[in-house]
This record gives sequence, structure tokens and C-alpha cells, in this order.
Amino acid sequence: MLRFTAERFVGMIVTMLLVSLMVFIIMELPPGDYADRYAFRKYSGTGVSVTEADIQAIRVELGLDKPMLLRYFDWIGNIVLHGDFGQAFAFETSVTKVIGDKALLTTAILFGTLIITYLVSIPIGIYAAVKRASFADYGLTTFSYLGLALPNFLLALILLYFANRWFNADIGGLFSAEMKDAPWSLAKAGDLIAHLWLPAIVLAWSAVAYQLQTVRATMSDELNKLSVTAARARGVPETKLLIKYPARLAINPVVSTIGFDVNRIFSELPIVAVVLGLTELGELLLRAYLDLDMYVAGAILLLLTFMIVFMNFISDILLAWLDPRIKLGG
Amino acid sequence: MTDTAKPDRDEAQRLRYYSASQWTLIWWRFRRHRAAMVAATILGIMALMGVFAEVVAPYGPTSRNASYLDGPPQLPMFCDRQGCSIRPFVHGIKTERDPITLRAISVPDPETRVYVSFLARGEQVRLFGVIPTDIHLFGLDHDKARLHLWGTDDLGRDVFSRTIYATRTSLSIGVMGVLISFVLALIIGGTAGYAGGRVDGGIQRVTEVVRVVPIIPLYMGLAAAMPPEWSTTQVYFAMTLILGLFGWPTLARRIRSQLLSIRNEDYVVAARLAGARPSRIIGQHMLPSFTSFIIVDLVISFPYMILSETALSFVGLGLRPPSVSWGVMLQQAQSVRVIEQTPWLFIPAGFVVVAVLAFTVIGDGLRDAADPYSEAR
Amino acid sequence: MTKALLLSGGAVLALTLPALANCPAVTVADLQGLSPDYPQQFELAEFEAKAACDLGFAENPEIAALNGEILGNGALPPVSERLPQEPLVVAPYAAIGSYGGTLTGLSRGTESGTSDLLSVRHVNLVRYSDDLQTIVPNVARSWEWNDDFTKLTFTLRQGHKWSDGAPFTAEDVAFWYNDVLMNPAVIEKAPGRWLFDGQPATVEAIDETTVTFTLPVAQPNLLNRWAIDYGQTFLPKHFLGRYLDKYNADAAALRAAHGFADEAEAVNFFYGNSDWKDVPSPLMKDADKVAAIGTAVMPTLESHIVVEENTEGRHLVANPYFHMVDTAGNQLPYISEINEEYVPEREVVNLRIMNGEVTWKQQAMQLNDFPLLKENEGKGDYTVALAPTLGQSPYYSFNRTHKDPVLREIFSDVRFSQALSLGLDRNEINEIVYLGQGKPMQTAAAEHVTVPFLSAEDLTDFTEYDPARANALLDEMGLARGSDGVRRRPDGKPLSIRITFASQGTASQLHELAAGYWSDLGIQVDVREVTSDEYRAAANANEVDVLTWKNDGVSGPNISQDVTDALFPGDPFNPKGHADWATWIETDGAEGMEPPAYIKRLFEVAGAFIKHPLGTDESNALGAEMMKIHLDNMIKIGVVSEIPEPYVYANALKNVPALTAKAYDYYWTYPYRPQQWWLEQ
Amino acid sequence: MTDTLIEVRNLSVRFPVTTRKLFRTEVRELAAVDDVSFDIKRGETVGLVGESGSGKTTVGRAILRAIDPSDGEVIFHTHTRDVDVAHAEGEDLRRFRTHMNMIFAEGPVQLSSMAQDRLRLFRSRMSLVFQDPYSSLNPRMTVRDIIAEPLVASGMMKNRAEIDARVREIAARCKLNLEHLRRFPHAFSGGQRQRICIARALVSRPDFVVCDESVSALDVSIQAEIVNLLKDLQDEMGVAFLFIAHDLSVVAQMSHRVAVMYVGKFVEYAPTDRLFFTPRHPYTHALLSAIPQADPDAAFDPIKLEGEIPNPLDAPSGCRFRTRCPHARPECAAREPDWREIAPDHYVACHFAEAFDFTRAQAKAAE
Repeated sequence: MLRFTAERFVGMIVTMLLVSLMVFIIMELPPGDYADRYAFRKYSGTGVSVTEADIQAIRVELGLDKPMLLRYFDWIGNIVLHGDFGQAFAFETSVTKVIGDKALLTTAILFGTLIITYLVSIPIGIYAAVKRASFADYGLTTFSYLGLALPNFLLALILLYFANRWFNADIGGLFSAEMKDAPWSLAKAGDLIAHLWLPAIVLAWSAVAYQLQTVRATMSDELNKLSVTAARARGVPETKLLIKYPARLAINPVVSTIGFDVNRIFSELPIVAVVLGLTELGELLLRAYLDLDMYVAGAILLLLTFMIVFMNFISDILLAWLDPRIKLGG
Repeated sequence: MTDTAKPDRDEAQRLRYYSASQWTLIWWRFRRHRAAMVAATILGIMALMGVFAEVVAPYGPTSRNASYLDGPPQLPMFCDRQGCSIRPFVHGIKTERDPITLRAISVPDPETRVYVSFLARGEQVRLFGVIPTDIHLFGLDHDKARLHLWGTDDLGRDVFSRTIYATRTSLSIGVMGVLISFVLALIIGGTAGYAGGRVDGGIQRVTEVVRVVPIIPLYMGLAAAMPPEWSTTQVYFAMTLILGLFGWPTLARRIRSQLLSIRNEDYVVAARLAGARPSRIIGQHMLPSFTSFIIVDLVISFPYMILSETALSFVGLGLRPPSVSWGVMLQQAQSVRVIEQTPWLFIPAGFVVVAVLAFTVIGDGLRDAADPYSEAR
Repeated sequence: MTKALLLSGGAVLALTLPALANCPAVTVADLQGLSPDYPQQFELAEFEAKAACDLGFAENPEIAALNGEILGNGALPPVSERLPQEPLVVAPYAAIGSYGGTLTGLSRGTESGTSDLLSVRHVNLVRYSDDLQTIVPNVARSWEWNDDFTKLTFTLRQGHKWSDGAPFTAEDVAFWYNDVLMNPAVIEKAPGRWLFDGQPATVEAIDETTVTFTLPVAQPNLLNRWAIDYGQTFLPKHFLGRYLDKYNADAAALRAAHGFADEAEAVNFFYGNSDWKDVPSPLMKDADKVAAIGTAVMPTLESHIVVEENTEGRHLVANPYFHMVDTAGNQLPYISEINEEYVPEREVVNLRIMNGEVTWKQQAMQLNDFPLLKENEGKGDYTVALAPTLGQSPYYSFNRTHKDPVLREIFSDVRFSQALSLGLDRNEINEIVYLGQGKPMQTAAAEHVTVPFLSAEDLTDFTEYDPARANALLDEMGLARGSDGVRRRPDGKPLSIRITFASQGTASQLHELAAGYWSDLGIQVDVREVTSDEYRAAANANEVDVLTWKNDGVSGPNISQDVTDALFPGDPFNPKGHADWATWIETDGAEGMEPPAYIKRLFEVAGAFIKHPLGTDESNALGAEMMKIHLDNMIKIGVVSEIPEPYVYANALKNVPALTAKAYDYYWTYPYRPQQWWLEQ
Repeated sequence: MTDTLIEVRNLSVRFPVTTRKLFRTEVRELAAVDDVSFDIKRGETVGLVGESGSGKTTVGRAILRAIDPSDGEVIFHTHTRDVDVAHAEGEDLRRFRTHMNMIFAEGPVQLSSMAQDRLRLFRSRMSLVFQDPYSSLNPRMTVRDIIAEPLVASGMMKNRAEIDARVREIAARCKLNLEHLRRFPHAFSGGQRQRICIARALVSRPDFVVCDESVSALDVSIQAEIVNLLKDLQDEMGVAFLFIAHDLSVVAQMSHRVAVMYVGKFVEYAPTDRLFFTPRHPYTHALLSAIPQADPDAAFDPIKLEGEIPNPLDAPSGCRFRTRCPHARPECAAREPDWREIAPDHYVACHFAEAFDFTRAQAKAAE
């Protein structure tokens, strides 16, 4: 088990390094750089006319004039050695500061979403499998199909509207005004949860849809197995029967797709965040792209990816622990 | 009579079955999947509407009706207070502005009737961009009046017509994106699956890396990299390329694993032992046996392409007006004002949902039908 | 324009008489027969003299608590010691307010859409009154010009204090100019807007309350701009000066202790790069450093001071040393706190307004949201009203220095602009884009509502929708249509133009409509939306076919001293294109592109225009000539003018007058004295 | 019947097996076939039996070069007996003239070291019939195309009419309905499919066919049919078979000689009668004892082998069978027994082969 864990860990590190290279290349793709934007920001309204030389000077000042490969090694070197993600140009501070709290909030959204996803999809998936071909089953299938098909930004907009108009829900942030600047406390955490449900539901819907289908399919397969039929024949009570084998096994594919779920959630997060007016990493990422604030974009992309890779790692370990056969295959 | 006829028919059917090729068998099995058939029909209609957009849509995607702004859908009717008619008609419309809220309000004028006609003459268009015609599927009798089945937007543009044109754009982007990622996947997955060994290991690692990065943030980065001076056509192709460029990993993995398993199938070994060259083995044996699976995968990857396009356009990183796609239309509809006052602008969302659902259901149907030999044993 | 009078300090002292009656709490609505020297406000002595009373002072009961939130502030002295000896007495619009409450406002982001709330707390030496005509004292008690407008003397308020209680003196004004703006060690390039004919002024602190600006050239209109400028012409010398070697022998040690590499970095940390106030505060830049230094932001004279800032928003509390009182002697502001939240999403902004969660919102409100907001007024307990905008008129200006010589030739032909102007159905545009609320009109480089030398009648040429005449003009230019209906350029290529625009400047619907109209004239039009930054970059790089933005910065006070809008290339933030012409003129023909005669004349006239006080005959004659050059040559095609826009305030917010203008040109709410707004609890 | 067709000399097939350790990967070799030598005569059937995992299939595939042997050689003795050149016409003739020396020349050919492109042309002289008649037929091709594949794939024939003629001929010989040629495999039952496989294997008139468990997946009645068909075809066409099976009774029916394999090694090789009546190896004896006898009176007393078949990676020292051998002695562990001819044509690998007499009198009755 230890060896397996260590192996997976090394694999994770290698993946992360390759990802960082790709992320950096993407950061480099947009034409122009922050120096142009910075020049406007710096001199806007000052009556100073900006020349190409000024912009070049800014470029030198920001270190954007160095060759790309050098900047990559600087960038990744600083991240690995000093935990320094570089400069957030638009905020005139370090990326770490800009990202700081938002990473926590993003994680909160992520886990909120995952919890909703599993709390809903596992029991309902099992239920649908047990009541196969029933009215409830078809209803649930339709519901999950809808989750797949409804673009989540639309869902976000609609939920936002109705939550706001009907329930008077607080929107456009993850904290209410009085809690925003307060230090972390139980009340603040409660406040966060009160604000978290909307994005979490939006993000969870499609995740639930996928997982529901997975659980239902695996569960159906397991239910068809001889062991279950035999146990039923022995007169084992139905609930006990379900929990003993099939339900446990049906959770395996769910565990194995945690990384995939995280990936999908992060994928959808920026758009949902924009619609809901959340100020977390996804929304910041979009803004960073538009501002060409590339170190912010890079750091966020890297962070999101890291979380995905890490969750993959966790899911591998969890799976190996749940089902020792996996290890041999791995 | 019946006694003898029946076995004959069974026999004929059996013979037909025996000499049916894989595609025929897939089709037969697929046909049994009723939901998938319905979905395929809907999708087919959608695709046809897109292909023949110029004729199906009564008006051009940017042509306006200045006297009907933010106008609600007009339902053709057969009866009104003046009595009934065999031909469907709509009432004339007067648009006024509320003096306090300044909202434009369209008031039907029950005194005037305008009749709907089919294959009506209307705007001059070029079908497929070449064939000139002024025939449209339907329209109004009256020259000046316009029929807005699904209402109009804030510029007085016909939502129905725009949706039809948007269908063309969005579906074609999906198709192009899927094709590009398919070609990439085929090359990459094919190389990995056929070469195996170290090449395979390297490619697997790269695939893993691409797969692990959240895709829409990645798309966003690439979309942000599009030079602002690009024309709408360039943006269109760039979008398909972007969607295609990162859609391949899942497909490539599938192709690779399919290839790896097929490579060791007995009949492939048999062909090799019969002296077949690699080209023949791939072309004659491996490709045909995994095309059906690949088609399933392609169909399944469509929804993601479509949703990605809509999402990117929605945040303003994808297509932009005056291009008209589902995403562009929804982006323009993305407001509380629209939800409250002109909800019909969300009709394209229905298309997105239906298209994605249809692709998913067809994918499910195809997945069941794709291996027609699984049952034959 | 009113010219300021200097109040005699002696007169004030002479009027101080003992044991008089309580002062009448006059309001703008009921002045009780008092007539202030400047509209709606008094100097303390003036008020006490006119009302024959002795004004006692009161303070916000929460002020000690609020002061406690200001990092680095000590215990508060009594209110009378915090106020200047000569506080500004403000007549509230409708009623004496009560203290407390939080004003919630929304901005798009740290540096975006924040002017609205910046203007709420803004102060400067002088101010425009809400008649948008009269310049009135604010931080400065009075001012005086010499005869040829080369020397301006301000008198400050005795005993005026910064928000940390340190005295505010003439030295702080001189410090701002001499030691920051004109100090290359701090700001590499002196900002052109504070140079006069390229020369710096001489700023001298004569005594504690007297500061003089000696200008290299006559600046008769300097105060007009001063009254609306976002830039504050003073900086806390006691605070920033301690980092400069010039004022502090131990500056190097202090800089090292506070973690600044040099003087520039230290000043920049608190001040930013320019007078542009809306830069990330130290709290954003480095909260750890702030904690170490013990001061969150530099002291201010404004009504509220930032005490907290993060990426979600800002929090401000009332400045306990603010220099204004109401006519009952209550120290302003009434409102204790301001919450500025960053909400970039327009829909969320609308929803929050409709939910009644927003106290004040004006900037970036769009006319086409008005019906929605109006319909929900009752539910959200707010009022949405329309105010006239100044400088919201959209324009198109074809690039007459286009890199493509053929297009340059076509765009330089005035008939082209005339034809395209005739091709616009302005009534339809007005109806569709502006809810029928604007007026179809041409546009010139000035706002006809606020300058005396331009009237609506001057702006009617080529505004009718006449495609036939438009086509005739284009035909006459020799731009014949090809078989596909598209006109051909002289070199045989199809005539194709692209409208590149940012929706911050102009509405996308406008361009989609324009593209349609112009396509009907046989011109291939491609519309491309970009971000504001991209638009500016492209326009500054001379890479656009047609410049299109709203015509802001053209109201009287702006052009009185700065005619960049009438000239080219504008400024980097608001490009007017045709940079090559400016280069030619600046280099005396050595570089750039020689402009046509009318442009040369325009530069001449503009140069002369700013030398005369606005409203004088000479000024009017020159102004009219500038406008004529613009209009005759149709440098810009105007579309619709006098477009109103909505603004929103919670019904609990009191003393808000009907806005006479909703315009950046008058710095948003600055003329409407937000310090005397109050919240009904 | 006397001339040798295939000569297998010291054939070994080893697969690398990688075990991943934390920081290094260990590569070990698994010898699936270890130093095997035997020969097959022209027109003869050699049966190859052994438990699953013993390496039978690997031997068959290595001879055909479906798997490349690690060591040893496989020599194919060609001769011009059924040269078809006389009947070849036109293009076919021209096409193959260049390769004629190689394909039709008489004399030994080193199969084991033949280059791939030459090997490809040589493929028509040998073929393989698989165990599973389902997976070995491409479901997407018609029966006609499947049978024709060896002709087309190797480029042996190009003319469609000729191909059709040859396919029809072989189909008829395999008792396939000519109507069925248009159909797809899914139209057929297992037995019919196996006929198709056999037709495919024989269409190019090979000298040598490996039947790898070719009947074990079929019902018993159909097994008999197929075995008879194979016998008939052998008589008609003079083809030699390597008949791999784990079912001794089928092997007995089919084979002229039988080889027994255990963990990658041949333990015994003898003419069928000798092997069945007088086996010399304890393993052969144990296998034979497990065959139910037709004589109901005969005592049925199968020898139960203890333990499991060893993993070739950790094959026991000395004699590999010693761990399960009821007669094992200390020297079995010390030294590996030689592969020797203890009687004419009777080869065995056991130290004590001469000492054992497992003669099965009762088996005679069965024959």
C-alpha cells in the first residue's frame, strides 16, 4: 500500500510539471502582454502621452522582456522553491495575495458541490436501480438527462432569478455584507453555507446527472449477480441485502470518478461564477484572461489542475483501499 | 394459405438477416430503440432546418422589423371575434411605449387580419450561398406585415429566423469540432494503440496531462488568445479548432484501447497469419470493427462541443455578433430584463437542451446497437 | 461664469459677537430669507452674520466607534476642535438629516466603475454648484486671480485637519505639486495635465492658509476644470513627506523599516502613480505591510475614508475631521459608513437594485434597463429616475489617416461622411436603442447644452434619413456598385469597413443597426466587439477604420481648459484617432502626416480658445469657429444626443435632489453634495 | 509419409515479465516454451496435449511465427509436390515468378529466422485454425471474403473469378453450402463457423496447419463431425496437422503421433498407440488415467495430481514435474532429465522412464 501510494504520488508530481508547462504555453499565447494594459492603467487620465519606449520600459520592469523559456523556469522555480506565484499586475500585488481567500472559497464551493452530488446521486441511483423500469426510475432518468442538457449558465441565471425574486436570497457574493470582512468564525461559516447553496446546486446538477447514471448502471449489474439472487433466496432482508454487497460495490465507480467530477465542476465554475456574480477563482480567471494578467491566470489554472490531480490521487488511494484488486491491476 | 405464407416470410426475414452487413444490423437494432429514433428524427429535422435555413427561416438573421420591437410570439390562429377562417392568420400589431416605464408594448389590432401562406415569396436569399430564391417555407400574405412565430428581440429581429440560422452555426461548429478532435484522436490514439510500448507510454502521459486540466478554463485561455482583429469567419474557424484541439484525449484513449483489444482479436491474428500487410489489417479488419464504437463516441462528444460553444459565446469569448449561434443568442438574452419582459428570447435554450438531449439519447441507442454481434452468440 | 470673490478674513473676525440666538436650521427648500454668497452654502462667519446667531456644533454619536476603525487614528478631540475654525456650512436640500446608516453602492471592480462612489466622498479645493454654472468654495475658503490669469491664490481654512487629526495647510498643496507631481524621483514623467504649455507652474505656500499658483501662461479657465477634477491638489506632507530625504533626515531608515526600496515606492504605495484616486489601496496591495506600518491608507480630507478593502469590495467610515457642518451645526457627513461592493455582472446589479439592496447607483446604468427597474420600483422600495446625460452622444469618425491610402482618400472626402450620416435612420435608432428618449442630432466637439457657442440648431445638417441622397453622394464620389450590389473602391476592391467597438463606449445594437443601414448603401460592413482596452489599443495604434465612442469630455468645464476632444489624437484613454496629424503639427512637419488646411486651422483656433475665459465674446467666437470646422468637415457623424440615463436611490436616502446632469464631465455626484445625504432609519 | 515437413530444434519462447518495484522495474523472463525439439512429417497429424498454461499454444504459434521464437530453429522442408505453377495463368504467374524459388523451391527453409516480408509470402504454405470459431471470424466480412482472405491478403491470387472458383472448391470440400458464401458469420452455428475457419485455413493449399484446440469449444457430436472432416481433408490434400488439444480422446482419434507438454517442456512424444498403451512418463500416465473408458467394466481410477501446475517463472529445479509426481525421488530435483529416444520414435524426458511400466491393458479393449 505504501509503495502504491508513493508511486502514485511520483506520478502526480510528473503530471503537475507537464501541466505547468502547458499552462505556461497557454499563458503565452494571447497576442500582446500586460505591458500595454499597464501603460493605459498607469497613465490614463494623467495627460502623459505613452510611447512604445514607455511600454518597453514597463515590459522590462515587469520582466516580460525575457525569453519565454527563461520566464517559464523563473515562474515554475519560484512556485516550487518559494511558493511564489509571481506578480498580479492588475492588482499591483502578488498573485498569492489575490488568490488567497478565493482559493478557500473555491474549495468550499467544490466540496459543497461534491457533497450535494454524492448525497443525492448515490441513494437515488441505488433507488432507481432497485425500482428499475418503474415510473420513479423514468422520472429520475429524465431529470438526470435534463441535468446533462441544460447549459449550466442558463440554469444559474434562472435559479439566480427565482431564488432572488421568490426567496429573497442574498446574491452576488459568498458572504453577506456584515460578514464579508469579519474574521473567520462559526457564524461566518454559517453565512458562507447560506450563500453556497445556489452555486453548489447549479454545479451539482450535471454532476448528479452523470453519477446517477453510473450508480444506477453499476447497481443494476450488481443486482443481477448470482450472489444477490442466492442471498435473496436465503431470505436475507432486502435492505441488508442491498447494503451488504451491491451498494458497496456500486460506490466504487463513484470513487474512481472523483477527479473527473472535480474537473467538470472546475470547468463549469468560471461561467457559473460570472453569472452568479461570485468573486472566486473562476471569475478571477476570466478577468485575468481579459486583462492579460497572465500570472494570475496561470496560477489559477495550475491550482485548479492541482486540485484535480490531487483528488485523482486521493481517489486512487481510496479505491485501492476499498478494493485491493485494483492495486494488482495498477 | 396463411400457414404456408408465414414460415415463408420468416424464412425470407432470416435470410435477410443472414446476409445483413454490420451497418444494416446496427440500423435494425437502433431502430428498436424508440427514444433514440425519436431523438434522431428530431435531430434530423434540426439539421435539415439548419441546412436549409435560408428557406425555412422567413427572414434573414439580421433583418429587422422596426415596428415590432421586443414583440411577443404571434400564434397563427383560425378564429377570432369576426369568425373563423380556413387559412391561418394573425392580427395586425400596433406598438406603443408606456409613458411611465418607457416599455415598448405591442398591442394586437383585432380588426385587421393578415393571412399566413406557405411557400410564400419574401426576402431574396441565396440557398447554400449560391442558389438565389425568394421562396420561404411560410410567410404572410401582406407585403409589409411580418409573422414572428417566436416574437422578436430588442432590434425587432425575428427570433424564429435567428434560431434557425443559429442552429446551423452551432451544429456545424459541433460537427467541425468533433471532426477535428476525431482526426487528432485517430492519429494520436491510433499511433499509441498500434505502436504500443514506449510511444504508447509517452502519448498516454501527454493525454493524461491534457485530460486533467479543466477544459472550459483551457478553452477560455485559448479563446482569449484570439487576435481581436479577426473577422467573424476567422473566429468561427478558430472556435472549431479550439474545441477540436482539446476534445481529443477521451476519444484518443478510446481509440487506443479499442485498437489494443482488437489487435489481439483472433480474426486479426488470422489475417496476419494469412499474410496480410499491416495496411490491410488496419483497413480491412481493425477500422471497420471499431468504427461503430467510434461513432458512438463521436455522438457522445457532440453535446460537450455544443455546450462548450454556447458557454464560450455566452461569456463573450466565443462567437460574437453579428454571427448568430445559440450561444450568441443566449448571451444577448442573458438578462433579468429578458426573463421578466421578453422570455421568448430564451427559446434557443430549448434548442440547446433538445439538441444535447437528442445527442445523448442517440448516443445511448447507438451504444446498445454498436456491437450487433454481442447478441448473436 | 461666476468669478470668485475673496472674503476678507478681517470681516469674519469683526462679526464674531457674543451670546447670540440659536441659528436657524435653514435648508435649500427654505432658506428663511438668508441669501448665501454662493448657492446653498455659507462660510461660518457669513452664516452667523446673516442669521445673527452663534452656531454650536454637534457630532455623529457613532463617531468615536467609527474613528476606532481607522487604523492609526488616536482618540478624538471634541468636535469643535476637529472642525476648522472656519467650517463650511452647508444648507441641506430638504431637511436636517439624522446620523447613521450605511450607504451601499456597487462598483464593477477595484478599479472599474468606481467613480460613482468616489464622487460621493470627493472633495477638492473648489466645486461646481448643482446649477452646473457656479464654482463654489469647498476645501479652499476662497481664491483670487490676478488680472492676466497667471497667478491664482487660494485661501484655505484655518485649523482644517486631515482625517488623522494632523493640520492641513498650504504646505500640503505645495507638497503635492512640487514634491510629488514634479519630482522625477517619485513620478518619472510629469503629468501633462498639470503642465501649462508644457511648463510647470510655481506653487508656493505663502503662509499656513495661503498658497499661490504662478502659471507660465494665462489659464483663465483653470478653475472650471479644477471644480470637476478627480485629482485632488493636495497630499498629506506630514505623512508622505516623512519618506522623503528632503523632509526627514531619517527617511532612509523609515523606508527600510516599512519595507520600501526608494522614495518612489513609498509614495506609490499610498498614492499610486497619479492623481487617479482609484488605484488599489495599500490594504489590497499588501495588508501585512499595512499592519506593520500601522496605517491603512493615507489620511484624507474626503467625507469618508477607506478602512477595509479586498477583492470583494471596500468599506469606508465617516471622516471624523471632515470640514463641513449643516446649518444646525451638525458635523457632516450624516451617513456613517459606505459599503462599496464589487459586482461586475450587470444582471446581478439589476437584481440587487430590484431587491432594494442598493442605496445609490448611478454610473453604468443603462437606459434600456429603465422599464424593468421602473416596474419593480415599489417592490424594491427605491426610486429610479432619468437624468440628462452630458457626453453620452455616440459618434462615428472615419479614420482620415488610415494606413490604407485608398480608404484614407475615401474617408477624407467629406461627402462620404455626409452620405453615411444621411444613411442612418436616427429616429429608428433613437426608438430602438434609446427608448425614443434622445434627440437625433449631429455632434461636434462640444456639448451644446453647456457651452454658449453651440446650439441644437447648429446640429441638424445631414441628420434626416435620406438613402437616395446618400447613394447619390456615394455615386458622385465614383464608388460604383458591383454586380453583387457592393460598391467598389477606386482600386477595384469591394468597399469594406469594419466597426470595432467596445460596449463600454457605445451600445452594440447601435452598431448592428448602423451596419445594416450602411450595407443598404452598398458598403460591406463588419462589426466587431472588443474590450475597452482592446479598442483603445487599436485606436491608438491607428488600426481602426472608424472611431466610435460616446462623445464625453465635451462639456463646458472640460473644454474650457483642455480641448483635446476637439483635437487629435485625444488622449490614450479616449483616443480620437488621427495621431499622425498631431505628430506632424508637434514636429513642425518633420514626422507624421500633413493634415488638411482645416485641421491646421483647428489646431490654431483651439490654441487661441483656451486663452480666453469661457463665455467671453472672444471665447465664443473661437469656439463657434472650432465647431464649424468640425461640422463642415463632418469629422464626426453624430447619431443621437441628449440621451437620458437612469439613476437609482433607495427611498430611505434623503436630501437627494433631482440630478441636473448625470455626467462624468461634472464628476457625477460632486455637485449634489452627498455629504448632506442621510438615511431615514 | 516418411519425409519430414517441419523440424523443430531446441525451440524456446520467452516473454519478458516486468515487475514494477518502487524505484526500478525488474524484468524477468518467462519461458513459455523451453528447449523443445520434435518433427512433423508430411501429411501426418501430430497431437499436442497438456494442461492449460503448459505452452502448447505457444509452440503452435511459434512454429507459425505468430510469435517470434527466442531461440532454436524451425525448419520447413518444402517440396514441389503440389506446385500449382502449371495451372497458374497470366498475371498470377508473372506476379509470383520472382518469389517462386522461395515459395516452391525444394529443400529446407529456416522459418524461425525468416525476414517478415519473405515470411508474408510464405504464409500461404501454412495456417492456423483457432479454438473459438466466433472470435476468429471477422463478423463484418462475408463468408466468401473470409475464406478468400489468405489468397487475397498474401497476394497469391488476384483474379476475382479464380478466387471465387478456389473458394467454392474448398467450401464444397468443407461441406459448406455454396449459398452461404454471401452471408455473414452471424448466420452460422459454431460447427458451421469452424468449417469456415477450416476452409480459410486450407484455401491456399498449405502443407501445414496448426489446429489450436479447434474442436474443444464445440458440442461433442459436432466435434466428431469436424474431426472426421479434418481427417478427410488430410487424406484428400495431404496436409500435415499439429493438433493441439487438452482432450486426449480427441487427440487419439486424430493423431498419428502425440506429444505431451508440461510447463514449457515436452515430456513424452510417441506414436499414438505407443503413447496410449505404453506411456513412459508418470505425467502421461496421470493424464491417460483421467480418460473415462468406454468399457463399463474397466476400473476407472484417475490418478489425482497433487498441487497446482507451477508458474513457469518459478519452475522447480531438475524435473519440473517432480513437485506433483507420485514417483518423485531426490535426484529428480538435482538434475534435469534428458530428452531421449527410449524406443524407436518414442521420446521421453524422465530419469526413470525405463523403470516405469504404465502399460494400460484395459486401453486395448477400448481401441
